[in-house]
Amino acid sequence: MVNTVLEVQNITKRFPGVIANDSISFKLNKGEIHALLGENGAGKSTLMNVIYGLYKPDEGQIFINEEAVEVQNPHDAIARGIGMVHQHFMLVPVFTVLENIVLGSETTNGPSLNLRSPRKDIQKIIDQFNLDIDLDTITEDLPVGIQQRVEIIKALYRQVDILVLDEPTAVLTPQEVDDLFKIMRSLVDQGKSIIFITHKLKEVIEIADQITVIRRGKVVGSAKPDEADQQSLATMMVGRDVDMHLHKKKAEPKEMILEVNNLVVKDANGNVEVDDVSFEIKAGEIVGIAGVQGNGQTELVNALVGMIPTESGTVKINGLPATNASPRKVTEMGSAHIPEDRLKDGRVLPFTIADNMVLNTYYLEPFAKSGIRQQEEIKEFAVDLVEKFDVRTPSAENTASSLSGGNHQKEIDAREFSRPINLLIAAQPTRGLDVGSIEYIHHRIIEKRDEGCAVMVVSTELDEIMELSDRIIVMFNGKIIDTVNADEITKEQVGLLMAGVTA
Amino acid sequence: MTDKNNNQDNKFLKHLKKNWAKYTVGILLIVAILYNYDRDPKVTQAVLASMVRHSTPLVLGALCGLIGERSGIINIGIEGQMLISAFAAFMTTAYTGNIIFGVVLGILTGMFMGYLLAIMSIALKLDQIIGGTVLNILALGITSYFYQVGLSMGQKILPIPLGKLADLPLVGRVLFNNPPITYTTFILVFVVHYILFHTKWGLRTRAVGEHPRAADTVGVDVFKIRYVNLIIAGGVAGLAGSFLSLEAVGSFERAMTNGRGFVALAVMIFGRWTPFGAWGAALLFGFASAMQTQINFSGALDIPYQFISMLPYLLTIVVLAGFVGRSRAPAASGVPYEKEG
Amino acid sequence: MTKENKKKDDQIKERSFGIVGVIWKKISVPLTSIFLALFIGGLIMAISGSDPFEAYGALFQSAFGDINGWGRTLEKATPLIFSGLAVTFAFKAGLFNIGTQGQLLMGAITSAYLGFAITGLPAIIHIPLALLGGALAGALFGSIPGLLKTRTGAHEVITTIMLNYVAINITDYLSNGPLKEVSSSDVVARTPPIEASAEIPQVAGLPLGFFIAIIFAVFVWWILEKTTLGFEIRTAGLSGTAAKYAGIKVTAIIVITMVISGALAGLGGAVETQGIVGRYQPGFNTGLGFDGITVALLGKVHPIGNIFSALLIGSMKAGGAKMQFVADVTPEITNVVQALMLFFVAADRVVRWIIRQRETDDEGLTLTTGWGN
Amino acid sequence: MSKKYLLIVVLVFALVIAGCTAADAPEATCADEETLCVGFVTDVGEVDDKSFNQASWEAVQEFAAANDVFEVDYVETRDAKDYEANINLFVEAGYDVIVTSGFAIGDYTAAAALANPDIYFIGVDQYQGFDVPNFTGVQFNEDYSGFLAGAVAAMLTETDIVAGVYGTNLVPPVQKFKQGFEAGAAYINPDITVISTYSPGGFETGFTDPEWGATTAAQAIDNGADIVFGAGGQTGNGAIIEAGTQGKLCIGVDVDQWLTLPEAHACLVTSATKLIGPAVIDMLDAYMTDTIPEGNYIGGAGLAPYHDFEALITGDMQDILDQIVLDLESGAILTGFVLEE
Repeated sequence: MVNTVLEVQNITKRFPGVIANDSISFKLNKGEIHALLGENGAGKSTLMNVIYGLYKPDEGQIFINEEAVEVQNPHDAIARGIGMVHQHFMLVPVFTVLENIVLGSETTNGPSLNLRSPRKDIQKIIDQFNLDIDLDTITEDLPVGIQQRVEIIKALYRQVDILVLDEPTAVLTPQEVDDLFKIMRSLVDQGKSIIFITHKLKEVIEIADQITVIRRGKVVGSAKPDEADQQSLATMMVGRDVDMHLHKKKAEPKEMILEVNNLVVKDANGNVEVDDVSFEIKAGEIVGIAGVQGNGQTELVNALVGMIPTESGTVKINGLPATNASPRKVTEMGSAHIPEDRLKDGRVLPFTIADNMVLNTYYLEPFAKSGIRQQEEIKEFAVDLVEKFDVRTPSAENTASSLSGGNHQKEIDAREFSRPINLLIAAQPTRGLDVGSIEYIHHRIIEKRDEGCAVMVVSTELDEIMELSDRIIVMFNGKIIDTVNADEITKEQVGLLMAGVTA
Repeated sequence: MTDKNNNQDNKFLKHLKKNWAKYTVGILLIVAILYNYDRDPKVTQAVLASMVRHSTPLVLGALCGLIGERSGIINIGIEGQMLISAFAAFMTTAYTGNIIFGVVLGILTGMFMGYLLAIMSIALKLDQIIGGTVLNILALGITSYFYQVGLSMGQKILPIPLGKLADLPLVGRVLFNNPPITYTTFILVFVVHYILFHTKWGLRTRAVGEHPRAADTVGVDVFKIRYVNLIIAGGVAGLAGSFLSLEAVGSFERAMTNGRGFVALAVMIFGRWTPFGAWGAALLFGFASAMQTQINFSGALDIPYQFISMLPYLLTIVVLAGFVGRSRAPAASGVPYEKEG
Repeated sequence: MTKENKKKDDQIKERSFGIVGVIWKKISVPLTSIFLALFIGGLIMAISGSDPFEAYGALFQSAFGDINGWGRTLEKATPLIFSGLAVTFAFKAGLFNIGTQGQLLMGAITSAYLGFAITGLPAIIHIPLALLGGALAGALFGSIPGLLKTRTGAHEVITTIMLNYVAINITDYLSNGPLKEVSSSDVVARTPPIEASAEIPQVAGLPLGFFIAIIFAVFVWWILEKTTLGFEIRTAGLSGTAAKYAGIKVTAIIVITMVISGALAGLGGAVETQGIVGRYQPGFNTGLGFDGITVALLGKVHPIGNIFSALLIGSMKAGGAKMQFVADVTPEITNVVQALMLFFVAADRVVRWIIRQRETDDEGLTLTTGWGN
Repeated sequence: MSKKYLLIVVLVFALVIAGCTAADAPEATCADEETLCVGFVTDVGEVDDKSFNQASWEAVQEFAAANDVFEVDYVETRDAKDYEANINLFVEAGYDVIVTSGFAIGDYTAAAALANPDIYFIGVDQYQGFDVPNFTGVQFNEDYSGFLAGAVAAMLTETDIVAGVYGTNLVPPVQKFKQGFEAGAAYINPDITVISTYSPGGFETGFTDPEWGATTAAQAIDNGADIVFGAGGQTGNGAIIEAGTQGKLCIGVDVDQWLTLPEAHACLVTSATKLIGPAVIDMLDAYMTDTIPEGNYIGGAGLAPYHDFEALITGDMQDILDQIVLDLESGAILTGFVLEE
């Protein structure tokens, strides 16, 4: 018997200037993983926010257990059995895991907060679904994958039957994705239903029971995973044929650009984050740094570009010493850095796009002459880049915060790629981007390589590493566990290395 | 089992390692106090009792500030809240002759000021520094404009010795022979700590101050938490005002807060946004103030008195720079919350 | 009236309101804010039995009625512009400088010292020299919280508050001790008067200091908006990590900002000493630094805005006594008016609603991004 | 839509401006030859400061009530830089006599006197060293009354510890009170302990911080003092009230504080006064009869009545005090006042 637990009918949601959802309908059955597939900006998140009570729909109706309802707010949604794991985790960083889970559904003991009995209940959930987590850890100290688990437990603790996972794999390593899928399976096995929002085709085929594809706010098709293939889904999702594979020439490594010897980096508390790491990158090759999030890659990048100090070891760029060089020095040595957190690190949101385009070259001619900024030059430069890199904005004088989605990434790429560089350090260059944008960025990275640039790509997306890299360095626990040529190793082998398993 | 024990040992060691400076200073202080008490009980008592008196309005002001900031609203209007409450408390007492009415009205006035700040920073989304500044200037203007000459409230609030406790050596005079608002302050430190860290309301408050969106998504009413907390915090500032006019002085004078609201702000940050931290910081400042007076009393230091006068301020800076260092404010404080959609 | 006529009528209206309309759009909100604040202040006066028209009339007449009034208004506004600029400048780097009062005092006493201790210089050298000394003293005093913050993490809000009191005591000591004026008839704690060559003169009855202040306001605006240093400061103020990424030495920026902020406050003290007081005397600079916070906020944390907000507050200070003299109204009512002005200027949404003006997508005023680190 | 409102705003502004031109008229009559107008400019502070400003202003009013004075008015100085402007308000309005109050205003009074030979200036607490014919500086021997207060304190203390809580040392009168008090106490009892301190607030808060005064007085009492001499505006008042609350004795300053500070009735034995009011009235009367002494005038200084504490002062004590008064005047006793730095 098919039991529909959630149905949305003709949901329409308009924002000034855009129709985010245009008469969307779909059904979620009990015990089903229903994938909502669509590019960024297709309207998936808006739809989920409507279901979750964060937005009011302009038209349409939601049915829960075949009963028409109006979800007032998230609290109401939870009460009706809908839980949501947001793409940006809704966790209080300084709280313990336990505190984060009980927040909003606290039990009390007289006036006091009672954490004892929830602890037992939560432990039960943890055991039941094999979630393995320490409830007393401070949340911000946890790796992303585990934080996501906290979100799932949060929902389960509220006894939801329907779980909405918004791009849950975007930030996960392959192993973590596997773990997540296991958890999802065990959830549906025990009677929960899941809405799985993603733009990753492969995952959809792997895990979903039913697929609904959304494009520009409309449902453009649906499929069963066993009837669909990646290519057809991609075409449906993007609205045109997509080249799924990168075509790149074989690398022709030339002179040495980056040399790292015995590098050690410690964090503020003295914990070793990067442990005796040595490697080199030559002009004309792409080296991928693979590894599960939190194994020292972030610190490695930050140390290389001068954002954090190194403990010991040496770094050379173009044969010149660059150990503990300032970010500016590193930039001036001809390197570009695409930071991991694009919203926070690489840009100043209240500034204009033009100012962001010169964020690390503002002091150089022609943007400044003897300490005085040359507004005209900056504007000209920015307008040019906006056009060249297809940054979607009415004007380069608009603030960076007005940009949407992938345009943030394009803005940074435009700035970093526009300089003459011979070293490109890209951290998670495509995180959270849609297929079209990923395709675009990958091509640009390869283009840079072919121009003779040494490229270091740090990614937790194994596919990305496999596709882009000429050589792959796998980090585990702050150490380089192995360095391999990309065409001599399978994805599965890299995955094992990332888990710390050496052959 | 042993593993767990080990773990706990480790935690303890880690804690010690991290806080050794605090503990060392604390132990040294206690030793020094006891030594002095042995040598000159009267002066030691006098200094410590004065320390408590100096610290009371600062603790209350800091509590007001931190309740607000813990829920995400910066409050630099403590000075104004205190001043206008002191005024209201005094006027009420002068007209009704009833000190309890005065205290109640002082608190209510503080709450109203808190409500004003809440409207400005939550509903109107004014910059919170502006909201606080508005309160400060407004309070100064209103109290001076409506100040009346010749009013008298009779006797100010008297100390209530707590039975036998008050006869204890040293602590008796310092802790257990105080007027009621001072006792209330002691209790409030514990109460605010308890509420912040051991109740549902406190958990939600801290969540709202750190990550309001997260709190919102689990059904916590961000605005309600902020409103209520700011009003309660205003009440605490109101109590501080009542303390100033009814308990400490027994009269109202224009601008009688004399910057205490700002020092309270410093005390709050110094105390890392925790009630006990604020208490400690206020006591430190109070101790330095009392020492400054005592040095002048003793006439022992023959240097221009302005240098002695700098003592509390310099000591605060030195301790802050030398021992406390960086502190982390609640992440969302100062940022107006916008609901989605 | 036919339709066509009405249309024509509308057109005429449009045209006649053309330029005025544009200006009105710009100034309607601040103007209405001022008006509303005055109105409510007047209401309070009326309720408490005073005549608001008489009071405001006296205030206005005293502050702007003649050249003397203008002179005093500008005199009052001058140090406020400087302390407002000091606060504004620090805000731009994300720093809350509550210590302008202390920096201003240090500047004032230093310029007084240079003003009386050095003799025989021509004014063209002596005036800028003493001003420079005041600026340096303020800068030095302002650098302390900057250095403490970058070296030890000590929060500038605490250190600047504490240093205010330290500055009061230092200047009290100096003016009552080593720098005290020695004369048999005079026992007040104060320095000797500065040399005539250090005095900033009046120009046609107006204080030259005010024009110096305007030059500095423009200069500060220029630094912030047009120079790379300003870019660095604003970047650091908005995002520490982005600044670091951009190769900006955030710690250096914090110190530089506090130095410049302190220098501006110190200059305010120096201009006050050389232009108005003529010596250093304790109690003569009370509140000038603290008012800088109000001035900066009322000026929307914009260097040029500071000039207008300082004039506004300055006029109330200049006219307050006359208001009391003529209308028997306690001048502190102007504090209430100031608070309301600040409120309405910041709550422009409320004001727009009142005057039924459509919201522009003018960015709201945001200066606090928390207490930072 | 907004244009209508523009018109309204402009109209109302026009009204406001029109209002101000009309506001000037009534003041004009002071300029007439036959009318007598007396103006009063305060030192920084208010006319109702329960201290010297108030005393002068009340004297001016009293004089006006007894004589045919057309108009009296006051202006409170908010900013020390306004002394000149505030005096000029009266000058421009054609006032005949202008009384100014406070040390710091002296220079400006003299300058105004020079510029306006037709107006007579009386400067309270000011030394007239300028050789201006139309300016009388009134001073008081604060050290005399301080000496007497010290003697009273020394005679009444049971603990042999007496305390003084003072404003700032930046103004000579406070120093004079302090040194006189200490000399007087030592004159009665050479072994007496006098503990005292100035406020750390300088001009900013030195005279306006009653809470600091109260806390400091409490600390002094904890040190064993049983008489508190509070000399420093509101700061001193705070100290006095605290002494009363704790059941100790206190001595007021400047004026008979029994009359200005009813809260002090519990403890106020007497006040070390300078007879500001009588001096001002004397001067004004002398002006009326053209007998005003140009240059300087030393007003009276002494002890205020004991009021409810009459019984405490025995006949013997009063005899000693009377003798001191004579000796001070004859120079047999010197207070030893020297200006401190």
